[in-house]
Amino acid sequence: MIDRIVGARRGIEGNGHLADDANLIIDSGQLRTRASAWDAVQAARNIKRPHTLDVITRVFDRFQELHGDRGFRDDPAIVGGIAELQGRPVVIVGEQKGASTEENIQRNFGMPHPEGYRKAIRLYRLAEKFHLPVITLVDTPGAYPGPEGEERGQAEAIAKAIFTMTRLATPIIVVILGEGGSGGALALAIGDVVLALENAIYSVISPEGSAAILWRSPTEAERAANAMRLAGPDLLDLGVVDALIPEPAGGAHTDHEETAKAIKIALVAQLAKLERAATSDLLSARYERFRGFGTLAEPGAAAAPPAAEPWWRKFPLMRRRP
Amino acid sequence: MIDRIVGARRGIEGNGHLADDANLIIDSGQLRTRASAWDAVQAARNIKRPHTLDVITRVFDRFQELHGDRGFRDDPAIVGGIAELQGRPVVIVGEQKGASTEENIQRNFGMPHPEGYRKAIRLYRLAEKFHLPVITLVDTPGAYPGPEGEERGQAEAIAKAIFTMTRLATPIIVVILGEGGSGGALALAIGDVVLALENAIYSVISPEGSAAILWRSPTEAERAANAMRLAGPDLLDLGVVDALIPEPAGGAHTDHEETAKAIKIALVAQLAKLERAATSDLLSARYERFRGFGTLAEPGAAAAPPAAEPWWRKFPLMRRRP
Amino acid sequence: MPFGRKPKEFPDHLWTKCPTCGEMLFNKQLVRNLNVCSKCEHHFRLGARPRIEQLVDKGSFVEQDSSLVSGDPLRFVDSKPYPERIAAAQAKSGEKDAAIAGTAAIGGNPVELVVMDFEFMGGSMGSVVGEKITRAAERALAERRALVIVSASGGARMQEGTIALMQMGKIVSALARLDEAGIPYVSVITDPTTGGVLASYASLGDLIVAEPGALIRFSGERVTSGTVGEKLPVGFGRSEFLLEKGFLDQIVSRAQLKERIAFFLGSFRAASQDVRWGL
Amino acid sequence: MPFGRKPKEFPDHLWTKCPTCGEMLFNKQLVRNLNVCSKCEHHFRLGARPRIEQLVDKGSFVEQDSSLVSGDPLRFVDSKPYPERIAAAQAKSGEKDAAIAGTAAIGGNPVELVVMDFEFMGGSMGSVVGEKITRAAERALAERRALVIVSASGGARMQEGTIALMQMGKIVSALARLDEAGIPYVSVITDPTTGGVLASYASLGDLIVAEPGALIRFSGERVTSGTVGEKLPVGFGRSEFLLEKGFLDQIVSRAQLKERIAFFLGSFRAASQDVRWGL
Ligand SMILES: [Zn+2]
Ligand SMILES: [Zn+2]
Repeated sequence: MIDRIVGARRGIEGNGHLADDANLIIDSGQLRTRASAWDAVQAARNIKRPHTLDVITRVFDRFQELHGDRGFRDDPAIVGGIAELQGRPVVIVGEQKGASTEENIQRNFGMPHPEGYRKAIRLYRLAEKFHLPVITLVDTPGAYPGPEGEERGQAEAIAKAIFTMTRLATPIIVVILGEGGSGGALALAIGDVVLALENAIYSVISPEGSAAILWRSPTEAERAANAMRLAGPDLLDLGVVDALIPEPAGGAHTDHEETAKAIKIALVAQLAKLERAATSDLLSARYERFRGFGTLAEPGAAAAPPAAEPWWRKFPLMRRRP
Repeated sequence: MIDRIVGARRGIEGNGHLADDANLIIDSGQLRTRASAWDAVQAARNIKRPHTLDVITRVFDRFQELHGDRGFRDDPAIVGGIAELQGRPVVIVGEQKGASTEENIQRNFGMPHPEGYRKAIRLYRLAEKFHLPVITLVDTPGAYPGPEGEERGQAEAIAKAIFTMTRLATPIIVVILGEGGSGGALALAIGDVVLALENAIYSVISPEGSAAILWRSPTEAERAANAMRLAGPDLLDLGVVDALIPEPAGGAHTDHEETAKAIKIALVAQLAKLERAATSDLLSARYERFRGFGTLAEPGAAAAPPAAEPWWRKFPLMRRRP
Repeated sequence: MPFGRKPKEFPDHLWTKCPTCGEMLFNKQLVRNLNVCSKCEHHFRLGARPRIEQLVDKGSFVEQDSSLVSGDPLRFVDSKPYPERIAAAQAKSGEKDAAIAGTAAIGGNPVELVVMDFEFMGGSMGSVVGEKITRAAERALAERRALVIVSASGGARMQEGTIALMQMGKIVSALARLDEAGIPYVSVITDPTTGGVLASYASLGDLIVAEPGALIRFSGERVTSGTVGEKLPVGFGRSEFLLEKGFLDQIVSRAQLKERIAFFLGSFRAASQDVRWGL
Repeated sequence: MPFGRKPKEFPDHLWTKCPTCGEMLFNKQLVRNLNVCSKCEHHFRLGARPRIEQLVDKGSFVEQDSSLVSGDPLRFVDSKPYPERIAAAQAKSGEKDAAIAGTAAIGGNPVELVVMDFEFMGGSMGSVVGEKITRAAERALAERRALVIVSASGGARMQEGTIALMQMGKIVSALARLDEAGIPYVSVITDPTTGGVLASYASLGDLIVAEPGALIRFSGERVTSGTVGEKLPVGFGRSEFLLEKGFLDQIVSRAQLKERIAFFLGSFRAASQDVRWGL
């Protein structure tokens, strides 16, 4: 009988790969207050929230944006490039929302087209070739659902992006900044460590979409948001994210500098640990991280298999220091 | 002092990889008559000439066409798929002209768009993954030069196709059926053995294009054709093709069955030899085949380097039988 | 009954009207014709059990992981609790969840086969579908057998929230290992296949084939047209459209599907000089 | 003379009119400004020697393969024989052919560098260009140094016929080996780069950057618009158009080019944990 409630993370004791000194929240019990799911939705969507380029300019040095998918178009909803994180060159790929209506139109409200995901794939491969770690910044309501996206293979592009990340032979750190909208987020969110800002959300469908389908009423979005357990602390409980990055008291939108500082501390600490792992260990731990997800019972199974060792124990160098 | 007139082939003595029993012409001296370049241009463009699908249906069994580039469109100017050559599964990729005006419009006169070359790349990779030999059939006036092609990266697609073929870890046999139009042909024409039908042509620019630029008059096309040495026997003399496949007396268009029979004999014989080579030998010989092209003098070079051993000698199993 | 469980919608003494050509089809005949209209070739949806019977060599199918059932990670309640929905779907279908997996042979080629069933909660992908496919891919890797997945799904199962989303990462991770090992994976797309299923394993086959007229879209029709406020052209997001747009290798009619898959797998197998997979 | 050989078109006591903004530019100033209009940033074409001087660390350039000269594989004659054309171009330019190759350092990064010169027979690619680039790539592989190619070319050299075409296969073969070895190759595209050069090495950089306003097309303007009988939009086939269409990583102004390349190469080098290349 297997009953994996969540496979990836089991609370504070095991998260040896998550640094103490990064001030991360690795158990929802650490939170003084637990915002409602709906508050998190509002915070994650706040137009003043730090978006990908806000974070890049504050966390990294010498950012050079790299453009294009080499096939159709440079998608402004995804930005990527090379920069330095405390002197260490890295590849960054992030979804970019606007801070104004005008910028949002230009950025398609952070909803990438297929060519955006194909640009991401190109940059993932570039990183792999030159052993650059990948840091992704997730912030999208979802992949663009319009007919141009369908025509050019939105689903194919997302699938290939996920596929590429699962076996990419270089460390990947994912940070969910704001909205993690379904497959459009997952195309940037397969990593060795998956972090989220405290008020970020991550869900299989938007609360509005869920409400329309399950409650047959878009006004039930708040109820749907709660039911879907899409807020940071829920994601932590579910093991979908490994840790939360604390936001300033009033929320990330009140202080971009402070938010960036917390992100930087977390990235530096995680990267230092991941870089010590051999690539083969990295890839097998990444496999097991995602392999573990699922809530199942298998009544007929002959005997209970021994409890699997948590995947992160395979990183000998990443254990919590005594 | 280096003076490589042509690197790839040096006449009958060395072409041990080209089977006697395939009835191939490996020296232009074997030809009873040598058609003029302009006659070859006319023959290569004859609308009744056997085109790629005519050849596929007659030479191969159980052809299953595979479609699409997985990104933009299925280009009808390139057909590809899996078929059997005397029971041996192979991947075929060919450029497809029409046998009527209507079909030519549908096939864009055999001028591929970028997505056509991207389909070709996908099929090359499929072949490599499953150790299927690749057989390409070249027949194009050139890659489509219109603005849609430019917008979607005609040059990028051709470059990537060439790139993919140079290191593809499976045997590749190229057959130039009719027109080998410049880069648009080369994207299908990097192989371990490059064959051409007797009246095929292969050139860096069309005779008309060359006449317009160099003679400033498109009516000088015949003169340009002669000057460019683009006909089968010239290509053989230059080493650009390794052997010619003989056409029926009146030309390939007079007898598709006979033409296909000659192609089949050649392919079966070449494939049997190439398949015996280790992949690493195949790749290094392919490298040297193209590495050798160039007509150069290097007056200041310290000493004459020893004459390089012909690349095909590296295939121990491909020597001419005594 | 030629294909195991008889589809509820076609009681065999009644007639069914073809939605494409309007022909009245006698159900017994329709089922005998693989649920395909004998006049216009309209492909009606097909349940997982009859699908398996049509695809595999007679008697070769050995079901795997049949007892897996879903938990309730979110303790999800909309108009009723998720466990009640599952129980209802199980009672109605006689199946445990939306996919059936097993080991089989197709035209003599050993395969791991997973077939989805749209009748079970819209073929939605949750933990059970994710686990069955992942295990099938892992078996394919271990035994060096080809993998064949027949998709029919509305996408990820909302009631499992991000745990359903994570199934995409889990399945694709296993497929990527299969790819690296050079083991073939053929994706068969049937009506309808949308959302997270299309945006993961259904789009990752070495070869991707679809049945004629299948709806194949990332976004549902409502979402797609609602977002841009325009009418979509006829046939948008159907198999024929995707073929033209370059996303399908072939459209294969149901009657030819088994033979075609067997040809592809046979070609890949015969060509494997160093016998990296299969026997 | 800041950049070696003085471009013929800018005698230093005269003025040149900027074709973009109409400004009259004093040649001495123009050359000092890297052949860039000081008012509108119009990038005038630049010869290979001054380009090298601008790009490399002072004194680091060691030319390679400088004596290579072309043969005449086709015994080609149009209005005059090909060898006479070459001789004329050599006399006019003082160079042997349309590319200069050498070993150098860019911001401290050791590189193999090849720079094309459009003034020599339209920068056309024949056996000499093909051989110089191939040797540079082979040196880069052997010495594990990065490769940088600055393109400016009308395409393959017609006078060498299919032998010129084969240079594409030859060069790309060498680049593919470099790629497999994980050694960086940066392609710099300048005005104009078209035809077989664009359809081979210029499009294959790990990173591809272009100068502003450069004409970058597979087909020449005449061919492109003639074929379809329509007027092309302004800016079609220029750097800015290609950036939007996804084919360039960046557009980099001439003044920043050296520093930018150095940053990229430095990033790749620093990241190489197992020191697969570079020093
Ligand atoms: Zn019908
Ligand atoms: Zn100006």
